[in-house]
Amino acid sequence: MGDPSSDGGQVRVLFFSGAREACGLAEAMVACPSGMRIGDLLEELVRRHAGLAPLRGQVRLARNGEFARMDEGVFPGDEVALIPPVSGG
Amino acid sequence: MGDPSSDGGQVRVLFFSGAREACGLAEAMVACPSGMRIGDLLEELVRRHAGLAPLRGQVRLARNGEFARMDEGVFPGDEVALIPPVSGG
Amino acid sequence: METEVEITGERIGGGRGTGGGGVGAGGGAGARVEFVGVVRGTEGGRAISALRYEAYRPMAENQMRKILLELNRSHPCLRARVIHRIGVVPVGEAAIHVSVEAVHRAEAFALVSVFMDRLKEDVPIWKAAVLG
Amino acid sequence: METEVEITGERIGGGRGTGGGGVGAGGGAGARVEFVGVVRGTEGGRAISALRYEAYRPMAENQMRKILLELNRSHPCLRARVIHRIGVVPVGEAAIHVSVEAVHRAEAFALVSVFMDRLKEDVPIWKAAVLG
Repeated sequence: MGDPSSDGGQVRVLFFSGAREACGLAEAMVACPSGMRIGDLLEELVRRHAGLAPLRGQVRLARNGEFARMDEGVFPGDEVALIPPVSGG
Repeated sequence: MGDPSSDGGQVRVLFFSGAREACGLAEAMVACPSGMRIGDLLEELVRRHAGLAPLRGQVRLARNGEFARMDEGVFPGDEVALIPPVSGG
Repeated sequence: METEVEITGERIGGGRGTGGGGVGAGGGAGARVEFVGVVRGTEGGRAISALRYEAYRPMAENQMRKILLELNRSHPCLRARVIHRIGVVPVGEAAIHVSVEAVHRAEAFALVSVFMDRLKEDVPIWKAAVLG
Repeated sequence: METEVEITGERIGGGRGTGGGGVGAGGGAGARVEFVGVVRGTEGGRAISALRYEAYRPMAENQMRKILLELNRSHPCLRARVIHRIGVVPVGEAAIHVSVEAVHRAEAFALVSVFMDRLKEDVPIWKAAVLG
């Protein structure tokens, strides 16, 4: 992760549960320009997949397996996941 | 229980745990005069078995398998148990 | 609530692993909470080899049943099962096993936990250390 | 505290009775508390035949481990084991099994109970109804 040479400057985005259903796919590669933050990535995803808009207030994002703040940077090679409200157990 | 003809006007008293150790026996038959209360029976037992005196403040009594108040009546044929502080589980 | 209460001189259960063997539950239950109380190697700071339990048996069984039904009023559950072993229980073996099923977990947790508190106050069972 | 966390596609445990099979505990433990979460026949008022669980697997396992260790600071326990099943879990079968051993019961009850609350907030596992 974090090596732009191997990923073409992209992040892998994983969609789970309601987020997957809302945009009809389980994962996507998204360009990751320098200085991008998690919140910017979410806005970009909502632009691409209008179905995600209603989830915007509930969804949390994880970067490389940890919950991430919206102002946290995101970097080429990262794995970002959209985490709708969970319901395990 | 409660039929004087079969028990000679006595109650059966059971001693458990520390109460058994204090008086060196597991059970006894004790005369049960008319009007006797649970508290009277306890006093009678302490008179007979001085070792019970230190337990007097902690011991509870059960009459016929239910915790009994000190002012509750006790009747020939009853089974009374001395219940020191319990420690199950 | 269905209740099943037993005082036994036999060893509780078969295996000794940490995993529960039966992991489903009866009809309607969404949660099962189990408590196992195990004899530890020390009692009041002294090393012991076992605890010896005695019970005023019929009263102890009745009290356990009464306490379960009383607690069920505030923590409604579907099934409760208690087995308490008496006699000599060696270190590492179970003295008590409580299993409660409920629709939702909160009631099952509450019932098992409060039952254990009440057991240690109001059920005529006693233990004594058996020294090494 | 030793922890063991597993997400599995396999059925949890063997039997289906209410009794735990393993009723001893590892060294030093005086208490074992187990929680089994079972799929109920209704979800949001509708009859269902199963729940389908999905997980963001590595993150879910890490989160469970982190939560256990975090809770262990306030409720010190000896061992904690969590198995969460994913895929289709039929009604009556276990979706999760949590087993915690501690020196005393209060810590084990608290850890299991709070862990379940935290699981339902912060562990990336989702369920969806499978209708009859």
